[in-house]
Amino acid sequence: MNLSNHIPILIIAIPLLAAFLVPLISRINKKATGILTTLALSVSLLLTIVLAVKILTVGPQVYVFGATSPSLTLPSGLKFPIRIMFQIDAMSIFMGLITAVVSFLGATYSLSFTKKYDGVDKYYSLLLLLTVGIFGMEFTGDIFNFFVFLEIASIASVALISFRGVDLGEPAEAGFKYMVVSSVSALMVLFAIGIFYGEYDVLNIAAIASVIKYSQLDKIALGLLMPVLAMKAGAVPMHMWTPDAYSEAPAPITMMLVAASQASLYALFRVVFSLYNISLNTLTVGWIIIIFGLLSMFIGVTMAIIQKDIKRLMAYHAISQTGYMLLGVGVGLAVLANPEALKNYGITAMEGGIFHIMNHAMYKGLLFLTAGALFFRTGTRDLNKMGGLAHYMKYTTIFFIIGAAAIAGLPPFNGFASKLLIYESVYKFNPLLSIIAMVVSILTLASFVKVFHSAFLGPKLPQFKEVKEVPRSMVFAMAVLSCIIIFFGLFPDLIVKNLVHPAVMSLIEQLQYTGTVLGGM
Amino acid sequence: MKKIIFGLAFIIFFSFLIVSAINMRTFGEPTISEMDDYFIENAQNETGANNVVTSIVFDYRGFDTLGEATVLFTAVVGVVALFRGVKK
Amino acid sequence: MIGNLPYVVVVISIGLGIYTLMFKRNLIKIAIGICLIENGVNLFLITLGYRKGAVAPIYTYAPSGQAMVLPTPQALTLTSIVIGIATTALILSIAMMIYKHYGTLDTDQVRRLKG
Amino acid sequence: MLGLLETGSGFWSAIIWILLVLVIGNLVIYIRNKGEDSYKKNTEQDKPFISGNPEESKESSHLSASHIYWGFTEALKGYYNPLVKMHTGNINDYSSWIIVITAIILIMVGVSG
Amino acid sequence: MKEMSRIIKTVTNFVYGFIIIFGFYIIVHGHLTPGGGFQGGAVVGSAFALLLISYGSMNSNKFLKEDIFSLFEGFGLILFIVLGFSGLGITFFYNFLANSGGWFGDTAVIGVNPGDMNTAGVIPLMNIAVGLEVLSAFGVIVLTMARGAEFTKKKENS
Repeated sequence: MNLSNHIPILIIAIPLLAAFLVPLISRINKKATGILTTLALSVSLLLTIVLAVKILTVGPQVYVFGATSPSLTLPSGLKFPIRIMFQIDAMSIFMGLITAVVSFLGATYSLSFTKKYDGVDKYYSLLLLLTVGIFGMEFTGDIFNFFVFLEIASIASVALISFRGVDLGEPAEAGFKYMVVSSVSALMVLFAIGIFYGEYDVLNIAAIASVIKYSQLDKIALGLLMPVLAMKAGAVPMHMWTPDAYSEAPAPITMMLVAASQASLYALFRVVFSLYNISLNTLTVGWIIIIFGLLSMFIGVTMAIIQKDIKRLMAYHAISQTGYMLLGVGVGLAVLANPEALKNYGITAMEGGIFHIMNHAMYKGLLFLTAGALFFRTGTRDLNKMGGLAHYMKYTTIFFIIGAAAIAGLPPFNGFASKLLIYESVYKFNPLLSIIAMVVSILTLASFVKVFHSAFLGPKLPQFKEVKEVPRSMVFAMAVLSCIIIFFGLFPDLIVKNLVHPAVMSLIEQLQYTGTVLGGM
Repeated sequence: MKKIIFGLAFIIFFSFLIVSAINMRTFGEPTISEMDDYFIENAQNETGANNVVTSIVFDYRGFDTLGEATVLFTAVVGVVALFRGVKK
Repeated sequence: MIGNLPYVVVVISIGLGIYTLMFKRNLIKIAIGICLIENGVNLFLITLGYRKGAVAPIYTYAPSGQAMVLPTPQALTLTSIVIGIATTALILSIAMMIYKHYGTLDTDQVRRLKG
Repeated sequence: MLGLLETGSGFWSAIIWILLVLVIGNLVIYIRNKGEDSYKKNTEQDKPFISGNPEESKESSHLSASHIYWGFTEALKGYYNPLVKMHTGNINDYSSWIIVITAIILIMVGVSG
Repeated sequence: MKEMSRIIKTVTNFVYGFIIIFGFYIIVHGHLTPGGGFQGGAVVGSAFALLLISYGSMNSNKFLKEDIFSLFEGFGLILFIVLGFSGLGITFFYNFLANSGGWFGDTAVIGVNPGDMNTAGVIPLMNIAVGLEVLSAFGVIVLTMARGAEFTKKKENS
């Protein structure tokens, strides 16, 4: 049996098996659970890298469950897939790389971070399950299977958000709010799936995309799918759950929640580009996404300026950065209909948006980890109570400066590269949008100057006498993220040429997506 | 004021749901059903199960079932984690 | 229209659930609203699979020569029912926790996180 | 060349940027080191002048977060008050906003096309 | 919650065994008759819930052990995913036992037939695994939420 064909499922099945094993292991040894989690996630990280190399050289991979050929030909002549399959192209593996890196670093960070908690085995089991859910959302090619993995990710993240709910009220409240909105969105997705099934009697995304005809029902399905997926990604004005959930979850989980929101964002792009693509009215839908992006950018950053809680502030910044991705990809979608505009600036805008997803996962994860480090040592998230921490936590200060510079789009860090792509291409589409994006970037810098001043600068405060540097594994996780940020900032062209451009192409070309399953029909 | 906006939005949403219900394929006569006909014809000799639904749940769409069992496991772990520290 | 009356019933159930989510100010009622939407969607899937005068797709002791209803929606509904059970269990436990910490189930008091 | 990112209407290279920053920084440092001859060390010229008041202690001089950008938020009060009022941490509003946006998008997509 | 009246307890003692047996029947005949792992597991779980509400959470802790349930849940899930892995010669979740002549490997009679237990490959095994998982999951959920109800009530009084 040749395991190299089974890499797509092993990436998901190994963390799943580890998640099932962790509660049994914890009966024997509580300490071993964290080690097992980290091992499983590192294995899946390695497999993801191998799969990425394979996909970027060979082409999209299709993995069918329970059969060898993806689609079977009926006597009636038409061929369509009946089994669940993973369909992994450049975009999926791009998101998969983000998820693998983030989850592995989150587990490493948790090794020290969860010392204060009891019930650590459940924490690690839920973390593995959240990773499995995000991977599945990104890899699957079956629309109902996507719903199942969406529910896995939602329930695991809710359980992790309300993990501290035994002692405190706020985490339970945040978990309840996120549970309600995410189950509503999942049920809307299921209703749309039912519409598709009733119309075309297939559940495979590529098969639906090959026969979709944009009837009235398809319009309603799109109108149900778009807002709920944008809500899961945290687009204004459906963003209110985001600060609650991000600020109340433990810091490594917050970093993974960012990846989960980006998986929903990926699903939104997948629905718009691969499922409907040119058949829909691209100008209307593109402008809807652009308006989502504008509102998210501006309201997110202006709400962030007046926050006192450091993680709430960063959560509002996550909303505002999501706006950049929506803006870039929305511009790409709006000009999808006319080829020369697409070739002129549309593809560049989409490259900026997609590249910004990876950059955002990296520097926002780093910032949340630094906030978690501050919380780990000082025990507070209130910026008014902090001050002068740079005297005690040298490494954390350096990592925070790197992350803040990256999110504010200061050269030579990675945030600048993707934002530059977005500015220049969006300026050709509509100058006003580009100017608003630059203003938002300036406000981002301003609010992070505020955080840096009130948390790190200032005199040594007496209540933080015994504060010292965080343990080694937390420093390791933050250091790896900082190295990734600096590397992306120095050599952005490598990433854009080798990872981002194929991802954009796999989004734009619908025939390639359907052809991998249905054999070029 | 806010209530009026929300009520209006709810009415619009509900009317669109009604439109979708009316445009749905006629109840009782599924027009396109290749996949299900394939299941009904070939499930017995491919999987050997008399119960076509079970053969779909555990064979054709077995991975969904794994995900579903995982969802239940996730909920159990979440509930137990939420009530940890609560003594018997 | 009259042939599609079952779909209309489904949509009414979903709409009632949405109304509950929007305008009812009790956490338990919100959980009930989510269950309403769930049941509506499950009923929608089952309704899609019905075929007039057909029997259940099970060959054991089936009346021979009869047409069978579409099996896929039943499998999907089984999956989504179990997912609904999981969601409901978790949401009710969190509501119990909120009641322990806040002493109330009114959504106007359960809002320490705002702004 | 490595690190040269084509942006469609130009290019961006972090390495060239770093070299430029080094050159300009050295220039600035050189100009600064030429010095100002009317400046004398260890006189009252390099003491902070707090308009005659006594210098306060360090702990009390730390500016806490809620005072930063006070003027900004004060000037934009008309923008911030409704925005903050919109963020009622009420779960009914959360789900209601989803329905509002869904209705708007359904109108834009389902009717116009 | 406290225990209920003697009538209810007597009826429960009489009924719950039958409920559990019926649930296991549904589980093992999942590939022949309506039902399967999830449905049968739900039935058995309902028997546990009946025991719990009739005897009260304090007394029922004597014969409904939560950690044993969680142990069985883990075993069921691991059996399920190992069955998925064992098809890895072809693909994940490949029904490698069907029509192979061995365990549950008889080829089924095509068309309407009374049915044969010894068919359908890995499907009966998966049914058993999922049934084990679901019944123990329901047991854990019911017991934990009953415990949590006691917990929250106590805190509210104090």
